[in-house]
Amino acid sequence: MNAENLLFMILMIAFPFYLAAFVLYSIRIVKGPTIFDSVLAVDCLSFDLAAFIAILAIYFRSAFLATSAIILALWAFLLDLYLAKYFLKREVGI
Amino acid sequence: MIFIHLVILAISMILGFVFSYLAIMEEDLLKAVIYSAGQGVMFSIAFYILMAPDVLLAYIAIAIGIYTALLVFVISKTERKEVV
Amino acid sequence: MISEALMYIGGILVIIGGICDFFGALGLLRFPHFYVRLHAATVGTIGGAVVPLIGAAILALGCDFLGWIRYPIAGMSFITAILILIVSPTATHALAFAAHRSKAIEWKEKVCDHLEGVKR
Amino acid sequence: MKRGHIIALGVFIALILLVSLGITFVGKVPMTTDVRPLGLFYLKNSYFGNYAARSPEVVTSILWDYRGLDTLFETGVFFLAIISALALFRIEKKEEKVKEKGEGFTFIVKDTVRIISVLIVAVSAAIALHGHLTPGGGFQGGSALAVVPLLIIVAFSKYALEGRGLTKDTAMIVRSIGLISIIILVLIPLAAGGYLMQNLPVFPSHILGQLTSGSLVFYNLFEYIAVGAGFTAVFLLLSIPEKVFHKIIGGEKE
Amino acid sequence: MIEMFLWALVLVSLMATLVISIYGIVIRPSLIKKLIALTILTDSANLLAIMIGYRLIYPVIPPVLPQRTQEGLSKFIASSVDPLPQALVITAVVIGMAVNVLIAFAIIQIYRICGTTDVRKIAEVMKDGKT
Repeated sequence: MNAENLLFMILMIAFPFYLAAFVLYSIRIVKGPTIFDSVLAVDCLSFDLAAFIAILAIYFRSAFLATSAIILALWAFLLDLYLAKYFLKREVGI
Repeated sequence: MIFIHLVILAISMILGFVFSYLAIMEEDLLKAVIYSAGQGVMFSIAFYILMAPDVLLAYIAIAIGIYTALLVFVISKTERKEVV
Repeated sequence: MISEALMYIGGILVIIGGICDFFGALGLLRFPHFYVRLHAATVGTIGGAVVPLIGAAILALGCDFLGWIRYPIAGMSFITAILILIVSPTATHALAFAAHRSKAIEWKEKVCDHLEGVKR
Repeated sequence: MKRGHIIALGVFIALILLVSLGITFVGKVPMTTDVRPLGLFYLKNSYFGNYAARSPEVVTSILWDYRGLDTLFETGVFFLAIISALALFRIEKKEEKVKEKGEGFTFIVKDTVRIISVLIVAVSAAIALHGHLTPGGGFQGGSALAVVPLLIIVAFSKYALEGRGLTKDTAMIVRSIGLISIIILVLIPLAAGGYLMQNLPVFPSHILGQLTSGSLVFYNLFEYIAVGAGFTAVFLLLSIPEKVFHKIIGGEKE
Repeated sequence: MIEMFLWALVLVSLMATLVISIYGIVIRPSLIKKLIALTILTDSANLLAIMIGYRLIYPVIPPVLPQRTQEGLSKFIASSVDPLPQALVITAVVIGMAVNVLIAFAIIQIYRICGTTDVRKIAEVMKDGKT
């Protein structure tokens, strides 16, 4: 078995798990009885998407696409902090 | 081989439609903001598959970072519920 | 030889990450309330994002047919893994702190509130 | 989430599936496999050729060379929007100096933000300054830089940022410096005998052996500064607590 | 055939997103909800513009030249997507954000004057001349 077929096989085993996990996280975002559940699910979705982007960059064979992962991992953090601060103080700037 | 691209694209677009429907129909505005962030995540997968890394870098920072922060500011200064 | 071994190790890590991701999502969907769901979220982020990112770095290093672009992909993946390792616990901490203080989660108190008198 | 929403969503998704099935079997979907001639011209001429911008990044070379005037006026629209937003929130009286520091968040979040904000500045500078080689550029880097003051506002407080000297006026001054530098860069080729926003023969394509693609790197740098400072000014103004505004506007009680 | 079905599914769901966001802008009463719907409309319009430039071939790469040689150039032209819509969309994203900031400031100012963000109540307050 040559290397490209091995890579293709590994990725074909891994992709359905990731896509199913995205759908399940989306169901939790939609269902979430409180806002905190939804935010937690958005958080997990973004971090896992960062991992998925890095793996897809190997599949697409393009180095320029891998930069987005680092940005996505940094930015999902901001949403959590803002919602938490809103619930803590009701006024974000203090 | 293009099949895999199209499957990921179709899943992300349908989930994006679900999130945007809920963001527009939800009465609690804070939940609507979170659904809007979810829609931003889904559309960013679509931008990634459509091979637009330049747009993706701007879109992630705007739609997930700055935009939700702006809406939380606005909601904390005005009101949270929408009366239909 | 070395590159093949790197590919096997990276592939196994990526598949383990996918499985962790799936079960973390399942736990997030099935657990009863928010404080229990935080555990599933840990499985989903640390097991489902950090492990496959390190696996992707090793896998990219092993792929000889990619040419020079395997080094930037590996570096980006590794930096992202370290970053998620720092950021994700902080985010869940902030959410749990805010949920506890604002008393937004309804659940039956089993023992007592140890954080009652703790100053910030 | 109510029951009605679930039923409506199911109906909508079923409708989408049916319509796309119908389109597949009855009609025809445009599935392009080639590039349009204009796009092909940009792809061919971005790095090689007589009309080249000497940049391997085609999008940035379109953005600041081939369609530079377009982007220049878009930047003008951006600054008009920011200026009118600031004018809506204009405060006549001086905002009284607040001595209190503001509590902020817990110390775990504070420490993480201390590490992460340095990292974000580095990442955004890398995105903006490598905009002519890899994906990225002034707009992307600037909108990434604007997240740093947002993180500091939420983890510490607005007063921690203003105590260090980054007030609204400072951000406005930095933004104006970026804008004026862009205008000077637009006008330099006129003095050298070219036309407006000319790129290559006027600016050198290599500086110290590094590929800088003429004026693209300078445009990216100043756009980065300007966009980041503009968003910072807006969010500093937005994070003033509402109580202060009620005191200033005239004691309306609500 | 199945590829055409998936591509049609993508396009139709994008159109459905456009329609539902126009519904949100026109019908929903709250101003903040109108702002959220406006961003969804902007995003889906941008995505449609990007989709016009996409090519349905397998080795498809972003419009960044990988190797700076002549062979690299011919390989690049054979498999790169159209760069022109992307260049137009980048400015549209950032400008749309700036305009949204302006709208948000206007909403806060309207709330300070009228005490509500509901469009019908704002009309009543304006008619009574309480301000």
